[in-house]
Amino acid sequence: MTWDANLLWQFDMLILLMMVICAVAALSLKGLVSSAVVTGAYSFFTCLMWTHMMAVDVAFTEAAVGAAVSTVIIVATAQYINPWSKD
Amino acid sequence: MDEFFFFIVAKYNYWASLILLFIGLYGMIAKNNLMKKIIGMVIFQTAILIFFVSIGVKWGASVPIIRFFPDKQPLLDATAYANPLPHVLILTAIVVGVAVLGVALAILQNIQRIHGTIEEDEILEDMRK
Amino acid sequence: MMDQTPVFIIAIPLFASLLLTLIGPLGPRVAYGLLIGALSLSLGASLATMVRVVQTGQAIHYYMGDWLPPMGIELVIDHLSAAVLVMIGVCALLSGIYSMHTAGQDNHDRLNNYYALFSLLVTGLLGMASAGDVFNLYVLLEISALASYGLLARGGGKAYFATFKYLVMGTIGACFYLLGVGYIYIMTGSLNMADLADILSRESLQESVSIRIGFTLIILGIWTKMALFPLHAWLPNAYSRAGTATACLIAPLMTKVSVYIMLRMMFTVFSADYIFNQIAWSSLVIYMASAAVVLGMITAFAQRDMRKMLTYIIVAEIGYMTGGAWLANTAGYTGAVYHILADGLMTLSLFMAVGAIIYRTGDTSANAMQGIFRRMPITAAVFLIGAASIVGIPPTCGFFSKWYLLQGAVQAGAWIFVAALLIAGLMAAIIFFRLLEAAFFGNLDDEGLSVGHSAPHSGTGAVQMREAPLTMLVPLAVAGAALLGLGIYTNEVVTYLIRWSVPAGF
Amino acid sequence: MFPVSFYQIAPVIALCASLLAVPLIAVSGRHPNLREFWTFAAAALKFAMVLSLTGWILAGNVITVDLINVLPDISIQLRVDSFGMVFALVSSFLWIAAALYTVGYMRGLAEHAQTRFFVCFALSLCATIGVAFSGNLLTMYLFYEMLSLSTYPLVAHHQDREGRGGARKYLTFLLGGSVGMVLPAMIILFSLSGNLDFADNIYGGIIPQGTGNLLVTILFVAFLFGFAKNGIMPMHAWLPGAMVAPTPVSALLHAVAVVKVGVFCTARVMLYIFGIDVMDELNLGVAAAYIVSFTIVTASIIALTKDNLKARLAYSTISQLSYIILGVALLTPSAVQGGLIHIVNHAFAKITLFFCAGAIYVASRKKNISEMSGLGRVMPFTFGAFALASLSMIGAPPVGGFITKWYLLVGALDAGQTAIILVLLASTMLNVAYFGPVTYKAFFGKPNDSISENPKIKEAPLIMLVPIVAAAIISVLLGIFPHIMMQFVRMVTT
Repeated sequence: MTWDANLLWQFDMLILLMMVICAVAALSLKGLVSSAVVTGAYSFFTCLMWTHMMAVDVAFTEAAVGAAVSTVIIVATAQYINPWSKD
Repeated sequence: MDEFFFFIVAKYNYWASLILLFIGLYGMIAKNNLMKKIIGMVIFQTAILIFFVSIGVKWGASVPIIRFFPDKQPLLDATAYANPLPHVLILTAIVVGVAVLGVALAILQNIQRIHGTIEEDEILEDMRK
Repeated sequence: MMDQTPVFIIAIPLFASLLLTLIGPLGPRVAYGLLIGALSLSLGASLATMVRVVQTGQAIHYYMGDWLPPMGIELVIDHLSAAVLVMIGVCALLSGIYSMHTAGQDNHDRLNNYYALFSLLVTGLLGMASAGDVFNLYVLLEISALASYGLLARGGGKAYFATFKYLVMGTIGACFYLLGVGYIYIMTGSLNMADLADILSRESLQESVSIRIGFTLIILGIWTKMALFPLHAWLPNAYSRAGTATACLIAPLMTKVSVYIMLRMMFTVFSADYIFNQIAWSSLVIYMASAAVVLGMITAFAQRDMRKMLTYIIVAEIGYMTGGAWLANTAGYTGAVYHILADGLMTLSLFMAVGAIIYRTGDTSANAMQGIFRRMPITAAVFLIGAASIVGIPPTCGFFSKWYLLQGAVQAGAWIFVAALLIAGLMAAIIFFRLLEAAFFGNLDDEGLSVGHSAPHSGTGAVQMREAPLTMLVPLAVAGAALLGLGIYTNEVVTYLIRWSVPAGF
Repeated sequence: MFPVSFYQIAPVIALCASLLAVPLIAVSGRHPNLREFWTFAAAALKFAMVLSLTGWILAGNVITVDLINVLPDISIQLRVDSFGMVFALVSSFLWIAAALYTVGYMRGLAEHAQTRFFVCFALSLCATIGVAFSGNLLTMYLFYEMLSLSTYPLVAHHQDREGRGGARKYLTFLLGGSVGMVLPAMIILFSLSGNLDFADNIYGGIIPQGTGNLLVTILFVAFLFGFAKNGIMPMHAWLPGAMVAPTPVSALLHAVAVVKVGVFCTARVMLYIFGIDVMDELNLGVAAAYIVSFTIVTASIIALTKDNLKARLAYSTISQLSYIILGVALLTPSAVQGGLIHIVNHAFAKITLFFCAGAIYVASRKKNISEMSGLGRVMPFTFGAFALASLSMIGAPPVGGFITKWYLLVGALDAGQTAIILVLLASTMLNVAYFGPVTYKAFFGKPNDSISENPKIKEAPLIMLVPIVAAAIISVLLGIFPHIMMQFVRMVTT
């Protein structure tokens, strides 16, 4: 597997587009729990992006730390506080 | 025009990270809910990390794990692999980011405990009392 | 053994902080002893390193685990970092000793965790001062920042929200720094400071836009961290709402070390020539610094809360150092570096004096100062020395840093900065005069409490003296004496330490 | 007379004598006699040390002692020359007299916080000697600031609203002048010339050739007004405000330490930093002479309107101080000599006047001149001394002030400044007008009821009377044997 923009740049673009969408969604959703889950999805796309950029070690870490641990603690906190945001 | 298009497209991951950077910055500064601020912070940090990893990407390069072929010398040519140094740095940065996230959430819980809300305007009102 | 001192400086407080998290059941006394022991040893190592640097006249390069740069982690201790390391060590040890009573007051439970954060913060600061690698610097910056978030948040109540704001701003600053480092790394392929300096001095990179963006981002990030004027909003609330022991540690050190990083980046990684001829922001930065100095002092004047007043004075002092560094001459640079050392001690002694007064009176407003000269003469004397130093009265060290800064400003023709420094000096005189007058005479507004003309009075006997406990008083007195000592030995500090680090091209 | 090495140590001992006394005084606060003993011991030691240097200085030597190297190019340096000697002799001698008087005054009125008072008194004398013996501008600035701060508690001694207001004004003017004007001027000067050491003679100065005229003028103005202790209008306003202090402090402030330090610093800077040549070339001397002439006349006129004796004396001080600067500003040798000798003459005369004012207050609790009618018959010694000292102020022979006036007039004639001569004559008339009535009324006025019916009013205690009479006698002696001090002053101009 090598970096070949001719073959896979559409896939790349798709991932980046999804990342932007997730980022915007995470910031604009009213429910904090759904916001947290979308952040997890955002992390997951980041993870894919990195795999595609040949950074598998970073992707592992992001999957474990970003997508899993971060999401869990954000969701846990969202349970503790008022789960509905004003904006 | 073609050149400009190429300029935009050829560096699309940089542009994407820039867009994410501004989304994150917007979230950190403009959002009223502190949890949203934290999520903005996460996005902001990740955008920088994507930028960093993009540095290491090369045309025709592969995952930075030395490849062994049957009956051949291992491939030791540096141009065949993505630059691993940014990856190493990013690993550290991710961990730092999660640590910041943890501290931020802990503080957030305490803010909820003290002020009973995590909306910035309500907190400021509460503090004025 | 002597060769290993650079690593001991950082490793000892780091391991102490790990150990401190584990020894909770042994009780706060043990934790306190461990903290003081670690800080003393670290200070000793710093001093030994400084002696070595001064004796050999050369920077010490220490390669972690013998991995050579640019791959390995390198610690570089030159004259500048040696001076800053000793300053950090002294301030940390003094505020560590000082924290015995106040830390317990602010943190009712798990004192060992508090001390672990304390030690971790010191580790981060010491590491920043000795890092020879821009990425390590980022990690250490975040380590100390994380520890400081934890410490500041333990002030409780309103401190949480202030800390949250600081956390957001601090993260933005650190991320900007990291982004800038990324840009520099794209263009140079190196992260080692000496290596970077070598590559960046090449002709082809002088004009590069990426390098320029990288530099801008790095400097913006550092300015956010050090609360330079328009970016300072987070600092006063975060520092003034912290616990006394925390404020005594963080207020003198965090911003000063950030200034040190700015100097490192400006003059070690980039060169004076690049900064002042290629970037050429000097006049803009001088305006910002002047605004910081004047507005910081004016805002400080408007405060009733003593600690908030001191934090605005920190904002003004940051302006002093930034302005000095951007004056682009030897005197200005000397003033900026000397002021890092001087202001660390000044802020420390003022915060400790105010902390002691608050400890005894329980009042944080200026009213607490009433009659302090009678009730707490030593505290009041140290406060007086610290105030004199901020105002710039010889022979305290504040005078000499102001001397160099003014000299640099005059030589650079930066009259706006000269005016700002003078106005700030006079403003500081007014600010402290108000407090000291109350401290001297008792009641501010009402004449009833002041001692009348005809009342025969033998002096000290009538009002009961009640100084703070000895663990607070001793570091307080040491800090006050250090202010005078540093002032008197300005020549030695400048000749043996600062002159060596004056960047080429001045 | 003494080994040479002694002369290196003596100035330091003179400087530190009062500094060392500070902790001793502070510790023995509960034993007034012991506490006062330390004051006297320090004063005596200081005076002895200064006195022992006179022979060596008169032989034409200059002593320089480097204390600490605070900055790479500048050190805290002591330098004893004939100019500094004049001032050091006067201030160290008058400390003994003032201490004697202070003890009487403070005990007579049972003042509060006497320990603090004596501590600050000692500190301010240390600063005064420091200024007199300073070898460069930085050292002078250091001691100048030390004096401002250590006299603050003295001015605010009464701790009431009035005292605090006066002290606040005092510090505002002094710190504003020194931090706002002298400090930047000093740093600009340092950037220009690379050092701050005083020149060897009064002609050359240290300002390098080719410095812009405008810059030199700005520096000159900054120094002239920045040393606000010299009381040049409009920086004089602190002086009447500081009158709220106890009388020994007023005596010290107005006669010896504070104002004289201001004048001394101004003269030192004019002569040894700018130099006569530069001042002559840029006409700075003439400009300064007119500025201070205005102060001389205006302050005298204001003094006429004051009924409070101490306030009248304060404005008289403002006026008399300007004589000294006037002499220096005229730039001719006679005028400079006249100006400098006035440091001595005015010190003795003015301290006598203030001592008298204090003695009158202690004895009769009277502050206003209009109430003192006939008081001279009850207090003949006090008012006799007062009369002698006023004669010195007026400039009548044979009292010291005459010498001043003589040299100033000769100097003004040399300089060809007719207007200045008129100013001197006018101010002499005004002096007569505001000092004459005090003595006249006291001796020949009709005693009002409160004095004639109150048998308790008599001379002040002996411990106060002795310094008064001694100072008055010395004032006269200075007029009869002027060469004792003139020989120092002559050395300055040669």
